[in-house]
Amino acid sequence: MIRIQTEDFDVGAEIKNLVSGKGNIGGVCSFIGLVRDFSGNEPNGENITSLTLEHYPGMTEKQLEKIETQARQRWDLIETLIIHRVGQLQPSEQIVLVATAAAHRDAAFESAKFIMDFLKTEAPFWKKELGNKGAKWVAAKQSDSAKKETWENE
Amino acid sequence: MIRIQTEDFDVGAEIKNLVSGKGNIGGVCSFIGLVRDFSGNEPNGENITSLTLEHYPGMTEKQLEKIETQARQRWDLIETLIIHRVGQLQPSEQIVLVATAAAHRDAAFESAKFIMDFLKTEAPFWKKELGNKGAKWVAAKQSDSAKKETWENE
Amino acid sequence: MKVLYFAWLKEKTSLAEEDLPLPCGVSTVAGLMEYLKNRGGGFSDAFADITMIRVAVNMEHVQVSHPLSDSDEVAFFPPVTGG
Amino acid sequence: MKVLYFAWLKEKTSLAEEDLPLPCGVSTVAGLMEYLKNRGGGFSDAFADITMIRVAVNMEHVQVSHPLSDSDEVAFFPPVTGG
Repeated sequence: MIRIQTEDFDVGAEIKNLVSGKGNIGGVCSFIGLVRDFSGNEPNGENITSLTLEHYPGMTEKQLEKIETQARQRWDLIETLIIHRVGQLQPSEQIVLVATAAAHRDAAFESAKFIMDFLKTEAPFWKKELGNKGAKWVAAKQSDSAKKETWENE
Repeated sequence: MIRIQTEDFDVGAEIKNLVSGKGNIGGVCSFIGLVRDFSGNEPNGENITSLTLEHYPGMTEKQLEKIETQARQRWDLIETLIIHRVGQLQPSEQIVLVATAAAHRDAAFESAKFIMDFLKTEAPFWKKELGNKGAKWVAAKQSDSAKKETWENE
Repeated sequence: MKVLYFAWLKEKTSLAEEDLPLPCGVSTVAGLMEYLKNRGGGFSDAFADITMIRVAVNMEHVQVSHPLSDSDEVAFFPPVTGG
Repeated sequence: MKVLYFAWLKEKTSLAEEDLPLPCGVSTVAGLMEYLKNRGGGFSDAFADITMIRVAVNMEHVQVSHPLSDSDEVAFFPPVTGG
Protein backbone atom coordinates (compact mmCIF):
# COMPACT_ATOMS: atom_id res chain seq x y z
CA MET A 1 0.00 0.00 0.00
CA ILE A 2 1.14 3.55 -0.77
CA ARG A 3 0.19 6.76 1.00
CA ILE A 4 1.37 10.31 0.42
CA GLN A 5 0.22 12.61 3.19
CA THR A 6 0.99 15.81 5.06
CA GLU A 7 0.01 14.35 8.48
CA ASP A 8 2.35 12.38 10.72
CA PHE A 9 1.89 8.60 11.03
CA ASP A 10 1.77 6.20 13.99
CA VAL A 11 4.33 3.48 13.34
CA GLY A 12 2.88 1.05 15.88
CA ALA A 13 -0.67 1.40 14.53
CA GLU A 14 0.51 1.10 10.91
CA ILE A 15 2.46 -2.11 11.57
CA LYS A 16 -0.35 -3.60 13.65
CA ASN A 17 -2.75 -2.88 10.82
CA LEU A 18 -0.36 -4.38 8.27
CA VAL A 19 -0.07 -7.75 10.01
CA SER A 20 -3.59 -7.98 11.39
CA GLY A 21 -5.41 -11.11 10.24
CA LYS A 22 -2.48 -12.52 8.25
CA GLY A 23 -1.21 -15.44 10.33
CA ASN A 24 1.54 -16.57 7.99
CA ILE A 25 3.64 -13.45 8.69
CA GLY A 26 6.79 -14.40 10.60
CA GLY A 27 8.54 -11.05 10.51
CA VAL A 28 8.12 -7.38 9.70
CA CYS A 29 11.00 -5.12 8.78
CA SER A 30 10.42 -1.40 8.89
CA PHE A 31 12.45 1.68 8.20
CA ILE A 32 11.58 5.14 9.46
CA GLY A 33 13.35 8.16 8.01
CA LEU A 34 13.52 11.24 10.24
CA VAL A 35 14.39 14.89 9.74
CA ARG A 36 17.80 15.17 11.30
CA ASP A 37 18.16 17.88 13.90
CA PHE A 38 21.49 19.63 13.51
CA SER A 39 20.67 22.50 15.86
CA GLY A 40 23.97 24.20 16.32
CA ASN A 41 25.91 21.15 15.10
CA GLU A 42 26.24 21.89 11.42
CA PRO A 43 29.90 22.21 10.46
CA ASN A 44 29.28 25.70 9.05
CA GLY A 45 27.29 26.84 12.10
CA GLU A 46 24.07 26.63 10.12
CA ASN A 47 20.90 25.96 12.02
CA ILE A 48 18.17 24.12 10.13
CA THR A 49 14.77 25.13 11.38
CA SER A 50 12.47 23.29 8.96
CA LEU A 51 12.30 21.09 5.90
CA THR A 52 9.81 21.39 3.06
CA LEU A 53 9.03 18.34 0.94
CA GLU A 54 7.72 18.96 -2.56
CA HIS A 55 6.55 16.15 -4.83
CA TYR A 56 5.07 15.42 -8.24
CA PRO A 57 1.54 14.15 -7.58
CA GLY A 58 0.66 11.23 -9.81
CA MET A 59 4.21 10.38 -10.75
CA THR A 60 5.07 9.76 -7.09
CA GLU A 61 2.36 7.13 -6.73
CA LYS A 62 3.23 5.62 -10.10
CA GLN A 63 6.91 5.26 -9.23
CA LEU A 64 6.27 3.92 -5.71
CA GLU A 65 3.81 1.34 -7.07
CA LYS A 66 6.41 0.24 -9.57
CA ILE A 67 8.99 -0.15 -6.78
CA GLU A 68 6.50 -2.15 -4.68
CA THR A 69 5.74 -4.42 -7.64
CA GLN A 70 9.43 -5.01 -8.27
CA ALA A 71 9.99 -5.89 -4.60
CA ARG A 72 7.09 -8.37 -4.67
CA GLN A 73 8.48 -9.99 -7.82
CA ARG A 74 11.90 -10.31 -6.24
CA TRP A 75 10.90 -11.60 -2.79
CA ASP A 76 8.07 -13.61 -1.31
CA LEU A 77 6.23 -10.84 0.54
CA ILE A 78 2.89 -10.92 2.30
CA GLU A 79 2.41 -7.16 2.78
CA THR A 80 4.22 -3.96 1.86
CA LEU A 81 3.60 -0.41 3.00
CA ILE A 82 5.11 2.91 1.96
CA ILE A 83 4.04 6.14 3.66
CA HIS A 84 5.78 9.37 2.65
CA ARG A 85 5.00 12.80 4.00
CA VAL A 86 5.02 16.05 2.04
CA GLY A 87 4.79 19.67 3.11
CA GLN A 88 6.61 21.37 5.95
CA LEU A 89 8.36 19.25 8.61
CA GLN A 90 10.25 20.15 11.76
CA PRO A 91 13.54 18.64 12.96
CA SER A 92 13.09 15.11 14.41
CA GLU A 93 9.77 14.61 12.61
CA GLN A 94 9.08 11.41 10.70
CA ILE A 95 9.37 11.63 6.89
CA VAL A 96 8.94 8.12 5.56
CA LEU A 97 7.88 4.65 6.70
CA VAL A 98 8.59 1.54 4.68
CA ALA A 99 7.43 -1.79 6.11
CA THR A 100 7.54 -5.25 4.59
CA ALA A 101 6.00 -8.39 6.05
CA ALA A 102 7.07 -11.89 5.06
CA ALA A 103 7.15 -15.46 6.31
CA HIS A 104 10.94 -15.22 6.69
CA ARG A 105 13.14 -12.41 7.96
CA ASP A 106 15.60 -12.21 5.07
CA ALA A 107 12.86 -11.37 2.58
CA ALA A 108 11.56 -8.68 4.94
CA PHE A 109 14.99 -7.09 5.53
CA GLU A 110 16.16 -7.20 1.92
CA SER A 111 12.94 -5.90 0.41
CA ALA A 112 12.65 -2.98 2.85
CA LYS A 113 16.21 -1.96 1.97
CA PHE A 114 15.47 -2.37 -1.75
CA ILE A 115 12.35 -0.18 -1.51
CA MET A 116 14.27 2.55 0.36
CA ASP A 117 17.15 2.47 -2.14
CA PHE A 118 14.78 2.83 -5.11
CA LEU A 119 12.55 5.38 -3.37
CA LYS A 120 15.66 7.53 -2.83
CA THR A 121 16.49 7.60 -6.55
CA GLU A 122 13.17 7.08 -8.40
CA ALA A 123 10.37 8.72 -6.42
CA PRO A 124 9.92 12.42 -7.31
CA PHE A 125 10.33 14.14 -3.93
CA TRP A 126 12.53 17.17 -3.30
CA LYS A 127 13.68 18.51 0.05
CA LYS A 128 14.28 22.17 0.77
CA GLU A 129 15.98 23.10 4.01
CA LEU A 130 15.17 26.35 5.74
CA GLY A 131 17.77 27.59 8.19
CA ASN A 132 19.19 30.67 9.83
CA LYS A 133 21.34 31.19 6.71
CA GLY A 134 18.38 30.98 4.31
CA ALA A 135 16.76 28.24 2.24
CA LYS A 136 18.43 25.70 0.00
CA TRP A 137 17.45 22.66 -2.02
CA VAL A 138 19.09 19.52 -0.68
CA ALA A 139 21.55 17.99 -3.17
CA ALA A 140 21.11 14.35 -4.23
CA LYS A 141 23.75 11.93 -2.98
CA GLN A 142 25.88 10.05 -5.46
CA SER A 143 25.94 7.15 -2.98
CA ASP A 144 22.16 6.73 -3.38
CA SER A 145 22.47 6.14 -7.12
CA ALA A 146 25.28 3.69 -6.48
CA LYS A 147 23.07 1.69 -4.08
CA LYS A 148 20.29 1.43 -6.64
CA GLU A 149 22.75 0.27 -9.28
CA THR A 150 24.05 -2.47 -6.98
CA TRP A 151 20.55 -4.02 -6.98
CA GLU A 152 20.27 -3.71 -10.76
CA ASN A 153 23.55 -5.54 -11.31
CA GLU A 154 22.72 -8.43 -8.98
CA MET B 1 19.13 -1.55 25.62
CA ILE B 2 18.02 -5.12 26.35
CA ARG B 3 14.77 -6.29 27.85
CA ILE B 4 13.48 -9.81 28.50
CA GLN B 5 9.83 -9.78 29.47
CA THR B 6 6.62 -11.80 29.48
CA GLU B 7 4.42 -8.80 28.55
CA ASP B 8 3.77 -7.63 25.00
CA PHE B 9 5.45 -4.46 23.75
CA ASP B 10 4.20 -1.39 21.86
CA VAL B 11 6.43 -0.96 18.79
CA GLY B 12 5.41 2.66 18.18
CA ALA B 13 6.07 3.71 21.78
CA GLU B 14 9.39 1.84 21.89
CA ILE B 15 10.69 3.47 18.71
CA LYS B 16 9.46 6.90 19.77
CA ASN B 17 11.27 6.47 23.08
CA LEU B 18 14.42 5.29 21.29
CA VAL B 19 14.74 8.37 19.07
CA SER B 20 13.42 10.95 21.49
CA GLY B 21 15.85 13.78 22.17
CA LYS B 22 18.53 12.49 19.78
CA GLY B 23 18.42 14.81 16.80
CA ASN B 24 21.25 13.29 14.82
CA ILE B 25 19.19 10.15 14.07
CA GLY B 26 18.37 9.98 10.35
CA GLY B 27 16.81 6.53 10.27
CA VAL B 28 15.55 3.68 12.40
CA CYS B 29 15.39 0.11 11.18
CA SER B 30 13.29 -2.31 13.15
CA PHE B 31 12.44 -5.97 12.92
CA ILE B 32 9.48 -7.59 14.65
CA GLY B 33 9.27 -11.36 14.89
CA LEU B 34 5.77 -12.83 15.25
CA VAL B 35 4.35 -16.21 16.18
CA ARG B 36 3.19 -17.60 12.86
CA ASP B 37 -0.39 -18.76 12.76
CA PHE B 38 -0.64 -21.94 10.77
CA SER B 39 -4.23 -22.69 11.79
CA GLY B 40 -5.22 -25.45 9.44
CA ASN B 41 -2.38 -24.69 7.02
CA GLU B 42 0.34 -26.96 8.35
CA PRO B 43 1.31 -29.50 5.70
CA ASN B 44 0.57 -32.34 8.13
CA GLY B 45 -2.78 -30.89 9.21
CA GLU B 46 -1.30 -29.84 12.55
CA ASN B 47 -2.84 -26.92 14.32
CA ILE B 48 -0.53 -24.90 16.55
CA THR B 49 -2.41 -23.39 19.45
CA SER B 50 0.39 -21.80 21.45
CA LEU B 51 4.12 -21.34 21.76
CA THR B 52 6.16 -21.42 24.95
CA LEU B 53 9.47 -19.58 25.10
CA GLU B 54 12.00 -20.80 27.65
CA HIS B 55 15.29 -19.01 28.28
CA TYR B 56 18.43 -19.11 30.40
CA PRO B 57 18.23 -16.03 32.66
CA GLY B 58 21.57 -14.32 33.00
CA MET B 59 23.13 -15.92 29.93
CA THR B 60 20.44 -14.41 27.71
CA GLU B 61 21.28 -10.87 28.82
CA LYS B 62 25.02 -11.57 28.62
CA GLN B 63 24.78 -12.88 25.04
CA LEU B 64 22.46 -10.11 23.86
CA GLU B 65 24.74 -7.46 25.36
CA LYS B 66 27.67 -9.01 23.55
CA ILE B 67 25.74 -8.93 20.24
CA GLU B 68 24.80 -5.27 20.82
CA THR B 69 28.44 -4.40 21.57
CA GLN B 70 29.61 -6.15 18.40
CA ALA B 71 27.02 -4.27 16.32
CA ARG B 72 28.13 -0.94 17.79
CA GLN B 73 31.76 -1.74 17.03
CA ARG B 74 30.90 -2.65 13.46
CA TRP B 75 28.57 0.25 12.60
CA ASP B 76 28.13 3.85 13.67
CA LEU B 77 24.94 3.50 15.73
CA ILE B 78 23.19 6.03 17.92
CA GLU B 79 20.78 3.68 19.69
CA THR B 80 20.02 -0.04 19.77
CA LEU B 81 17.13 -1.91 21.35
CA ILE B 82 16.40 -5.60 21.79
CA ILE B 83 13.17 -6.75 23.44
CA HIS B 84 12.48 -10.49 23.62
CA ARG B 85 9.46 -12.09 25.21
CA VAL B 86 9.41 -15.34 27.19
CA GLY B 87 6.57 -17.48 28.50
CA GLN B 88 3.45 -18.54 26.68
CA LEU B 89 2.47 -16.78 23.43
CA GLN B 90 -0.50 -17.17 21.11
CA PRO B 91 -0.43 -17.26 17.29
CA SER B 92 0.18 -13.79 15.75
CA GLU B 93 1.65 -12.41 18.98
CA GLN B 94 4.90 -10.45 18.92
CA ILE B 95 8.02 -12.32 20.05
CA VAL B 96 10.95 -10.02 19.43
CA LEU B 97 11.73 -6.40 18.55
CA VAL B 98 15.13 -5.28 17.35
CA ALA B 99 15.57 -1.60 16.50
CA THR B 100 18.69 0.30 15.50
CA ALA B 101 18.97 4.05 15.03
CA ALA B 102 21.75 5.70 13.03
CA ALA B 103 22.57 8.83 11.08
CA HIS B 104 22.46 6.83 7.83
CA ARG B 105 20.12 4.09 6.68
CA ASP B 106 22.67 1.46 5.67
CA ALA B 107 24.09 1.25 9.19
CA ALA B 108 20.57 0.90 10.59
CA PHE B 109 19.53 -1.84 8.12
CA GLU B 110 22.74 -3.85 8.32
CA SER B 111 23.06 -3.75 12.11
CA ALA B 112 19.42 -4.78 12.70
CA LYS B 113 19.95 -7.78 10.40
CA PHE B 114 23.23 -8.60 12.14
CA ILE B 115 21.60 -8.50 15.59
CA MET B 116 18.76 -10.78 14.45
CA ASP B 117 21.18 -13.25 12.82
CA PHE B 118 23.28 -13.51 15.99
CA LEU B 119 20.27 -13.53 18.32
CA LYS B 120 18.94 -16.53 16.38
CA THR B 121 22.13 -18.53 16.98
CA GLU B 122 23.67 -17.18 20.21
CA ALA B 123 20.87 -16.13 22.57
CA PRO B 124 19.65 -19.01 24.75
CA PHE B 125 15.92 -19.13 23.96
CA TRP B 126 13.98 -22.28 23.10
CA LYS B 127 10.55 -22.52 21.52
CA LYS B 128 8.07 -25.28 22.26
CA GLU B 129 4.97 -25.53 20.08
CA LEU B 130 1.74 -26.82 21.51
CA GLY B 131 -0.77 -28.10 18.97
CA ASN B 132 -3.64 -30.48 18.45
CA LYS B 133 -1.10 -33.26 17.91
CA GLY B 134 0.80 -32.56 21.14
CA ALA B 135 3.83 -30.50 22.12
CA LYS B 136 7.21 -30.39 20.41
CA TRP B 137 10.44 -28.44 20.72
CA VAL B 138 11.12 -26.39 17.59
CA ALA B 139 14.24 -27.57 15.73
CA ALA B 140 17.01 -25.07 15.01
CA LYS B 141 17.47 -24.12 11.35
CA GLN B 142 20.75 -24.85 9.64
CA SER B 143 20.20 -21.70 7.57
CA ASP B 144 20.42 -19.56 10.73
CA SER B 145 23.94 -20.82 11.52
CA ALA B 146 24.92 -20.19 7.91
CA LYS B 147 23.75 -16.56 8.15
CA LYS B 148 25.81 -15.97 11.28
CA GLU B 149 28.88 -17.47 9.62
CA THR B 150 28.49 -15.16 6.63
CA TRP B 151 28.98 -12.18 8.96
CA GLU B 152 32.01 -13.80 10.62
CA ASN B 153 33.71 -14.38 7.28
CA GLU B 154 33.19 -10.83 6.02
CA MET C 1 1.81 19.38 -24.39
CA LYS C 2 1.82 19.92 -20.65
CA VAL C 3 5.14 21.01 -19.16
CA LEU C 4 5.82 20.88 -15.40
CA TYR C 5 8.66 22.39 -13.36
CA PHE C 6 9.64 21.27 -9.84
CA ALA C 7 11.92 22.41 -7.01
CA TRP C 8 14.48 25.03 -8.11
CA LEU C 9 13.33 24.75 -11.74
CA LYS C 10 9.92 25.97 -10.60
CA GLU C 11 11.57 28.81 -8.69
CA LYS C 12 13.87 29.87 -11.52
CA THR C 13 11.16 29.73 -14.20
CA SER C 14 8.57 31.18 -11.78
CA LEU C 15 6.25 28.59 -13.25
CA ALA C 16 4.78 25.32 -11.90
CA GLU C 17 3.19 24.23 -15.16
CA GLU C 18 2.15 25.43 -18.60
CA ASP C 19 0.38 24.20 -21.71
CA LEU C 20 2.63 24.48 -24.70
CA PRO C 21 2.31 23.30 -28.28
CA LEU C 22 5.23 21.08 -29.33
CA PRO C 23 7.50 23.79 -30.81
CA CYS C 24 8.18 23.53 -34.53
CA GLY C 25 11.31 21.48 -35.18
CA VAL C 26 11.39 19.97 -31.67
CA SER C 27 11.11 16.17 -31.57
CA THR C 28 13.01 15.17 -28.42
CA VAL C 29 13.39 16.22 -24.79
CA ALA C 30 16.81 17.68 -25.64
CA GLY C 31 15.23 19.81 -28.34
CA LEU C 32 12.58 21.08 -25.92
CA MET C 33 15.23 21.94 -23.34
CA GLU C 34 17.15 23.92 -25.96
CA TYR C 35 13.93 25.74 -26.92
CA LEU C 36 13.14 26.57 -23.27
CA LYS C 37 16.69 27.76 -22.59
CA ASN C 38 16.39 30.21 -25.49
CA ARG C 39 13.25 31.74 -24.01
CA GLY C 40 15.54 33.96 -21.94
CA GLY C 41 15.13 35.29 -18.38
CA GLY C 42 14.48 32.69 -15.71
CA PHE C 43 14.29 29.94 -18.33
CA SER C 44 17.83 30.61 -19.56
CA ASP C 45 18.99 30.45 -15.96
CA ALA C 46 17.02 27.26 -15.18
CA PHE C 47 18.23 25.41 -18.27
CA ALA C 48 21.80 26.81 -18.26
CA ASP C 49 23.32 23.47 -17.18
CA ILE C 50 21.22 20.58 -18.37
CA THR C 51 23.40 18.03 -16.56
CA MET C 52 21.67 19.25 -13.35
CA ILE C 53 18.21 18.41 -14.73
CA ARG C 54 16.23 15.18 -14.79
CA VAL C 55 13.21 14.58 -17.03
CA ALA C 56 10.03 12.54 -16.92
CA VAL C 57 7.68 12.02 -19.86
CA ASN C 58 4.22 10.81 -18.88
CA MET C 59 5.51 10.25 -15.33
CA GLU C 60 8.35 7.91 -16.35
CA HIS C 61 12.02 8.83 -16.04
CA VAL C 62 13.56 9.27 -19.50
CA GLN C 63 16.82 10.30 -21.16
CA VAL C 64 17.04 13.59 -23.05
CA SER C 65 17.02 11.65 -26.33
CA HIS C 66 13.43 10.54 -25.60
CA PRO C 67 11.00 11.50 -28.44
CA LEU C 68 8.13 13.88 -27.72
CA SER C 69 4.58 14.13 -29.04
CA ASP C 70 2.08 16.92 -28.58
CA SER C 71 -0.01 14.89 -26.12
CA ASP C 72 2.87 14.24 -23.71
CA GLU C 73 3.22 15.47 -20.13
CA VAL C 74 6.84 16.52 -19.68
CA ALA C 75 8.37 17.33 -16.29
CA PHE C 76 11.72 18.94 -15.48
CA PHE C 77 13.26 18.62 -12.02
CA PRO C 78 16.55 18.20 -10.13
CA PRO C 79 17.71 14.73 -9.00
CA VAL C 80 15.21 13.51 -6.40
CA THR C 81 15.94 13.78 -2.66
CA GLY C 82 13.04 12.05 -0.87
CA GLY C 83 13.11 9.42 1.84
CA MET D 1 29.68 -27.04 40.31
CA LYS D 2 26.23 -25.88 39.21
CA VAL D 3 24.69 -27.82 36.33
CA LEU D 4 21.65 -26.52 34.42
CA TYR D 5 19.39 -28.27 31.91
CA PHE D 6 17.09 -26.53 29.44
CA ALA D 7 14.29 -27.41 27.01
CA TRP D 8 14.06 -31.14 26.28
CA LEU D 9 17.17 -31.83 28.38
CA LYS D 10 15.29 -30.50 31.38
CA GLU D 11 12.31 -32.69 30.47
CA LYS D 12 14.35 -35.85 29.92
CA THR D 13 16.45 -35.42 33.07
CA SER D 14 13.40 -34.16 35.05
CA LEU D 15 15.80 -31.61 36.46
CA ALA D 16 16.27 -27.85 35.91
CA GLU D 17 19.46 -27.54 37.93
CA GLU D 18 21.62 -29.31 40.47
CA ASP D 19 24.74 -28.74 42.54
CA LEU D 20 27.33 -31.35 41.77
CA PRO D 21 30.96 -31.78 42.80
CA LEU D 22 33.26 -32.10 39.80
CA PRO D 23 33.28 -35.90 39.47
CA CYS D 24 36.60 -37.60 40.03
CA GLY D 25 38.52 -37.98 36.79
CA VAL D 26 36.37 -35.45 34.90
CA SER D 27 38.25 -32.42 33.56
CA THR D 28 36.29 -31.35 30.44
CA VAL D 29 32.70 -30.85 29.32
CA ALA D 30 32.95 -34.08 27.29
CA GLY D 31 33.96 -35.97 30.44
CA LEU D 32 31.02 -34.53 32.36
CA MET D 33 28.61 -35.48 29.57
CA GLU D 34 29.96 -39.05 29.65
CA TYR D 35 29.54 -39.12 33.45
CA LEU D 36 25.93 -37.82 33.21
CA LYS D 37 25.05 -40.30 30.46
CA ASN D 38 26.19 -43.15 32.70
CA ARG D 39 23.86 -42.06 35.48
CA GLY D 40 21.15 -44.08 33.76
CA GLY D 41 17.41 -43.37 33.42
CA GLY D 42 16.46 -39.99 31.98
CA PHE D 43 20.10 -38.91 31.90
CA SER D 44 21.09 -41.78 29.60
CA ASP D 45 18.24 -40.79 27.32
CA ALA D 46 19.08 -37.04 27.44
CA PHE D 47 22.78 -37.58 26.72
CA ALA D 48 22.36 -40.47 24.24
CA ASP D 49 23.33 -38.32 21.24
CA ILE D 50 25.67 -35.54 22.28
CA THR D 51 25.68 -34.05 18.75
CA MET D 52 22.18 -32.75 19.63
CA ILE D 53 23.47 -30.88 22.68
CA ARG D 54 25.04 -27.45 23.07
CA VAL D 55 27.00 -26.35 26.14
CA ALA D 56 27.70 -23.12 27.99
CA VAL D 57 30.26 -22.70 30.76
CA ASN D 58 29.77 -19.59 32.88
CA MET D 59 27.18 -18.38 30.34
CA GLU D 60 29.51 -18.55 27.35
CA HIS D 61 29.08 -21.02 24.48
CA VAL D 62 31.91 -23.59 24.54
CA GLN D 63 33.06 -26.73 22.75
CA VAL D 64 32.95 -30.10 24.56
CA SER D 65 36.73 -29.98 24.90
CA HIS D 66 36.38 -26.98 27.27
CA PRO D 67 38.05 -27.60 30.69
CA LEU D 68 35.94 -27.56 33.85
CA SER D 69 36.63 -26.46 37.40
CA ASP D 70 34.54 -27.04 40.50
CA SER D 71 33.34 -23.42 40.59
CA ASP D 72 31.89 -23.44 37.07
CA GLU D 73 28.27 -23.06 36.04
CA VAL D 74 27.64 -25.56 33.25
CA ALA D 75 24.49 -25.56 31.12
CA PHE D 76 23.26 -28.18 28.64
CA PHE D 77 20.63 -27.33 26.04
CA PRO D 78 19.57 -27.97 22.44
CA PRO D 79 20.54 -25.51 19.67
CA VAL D 80 18.77 -22.23 20.40
CA THR D 81 15.53 -21.27 18.62
CA GLY D 82 14.67 -17.74 19.77
CA GLY D 83 13.79 -14.69 17.72
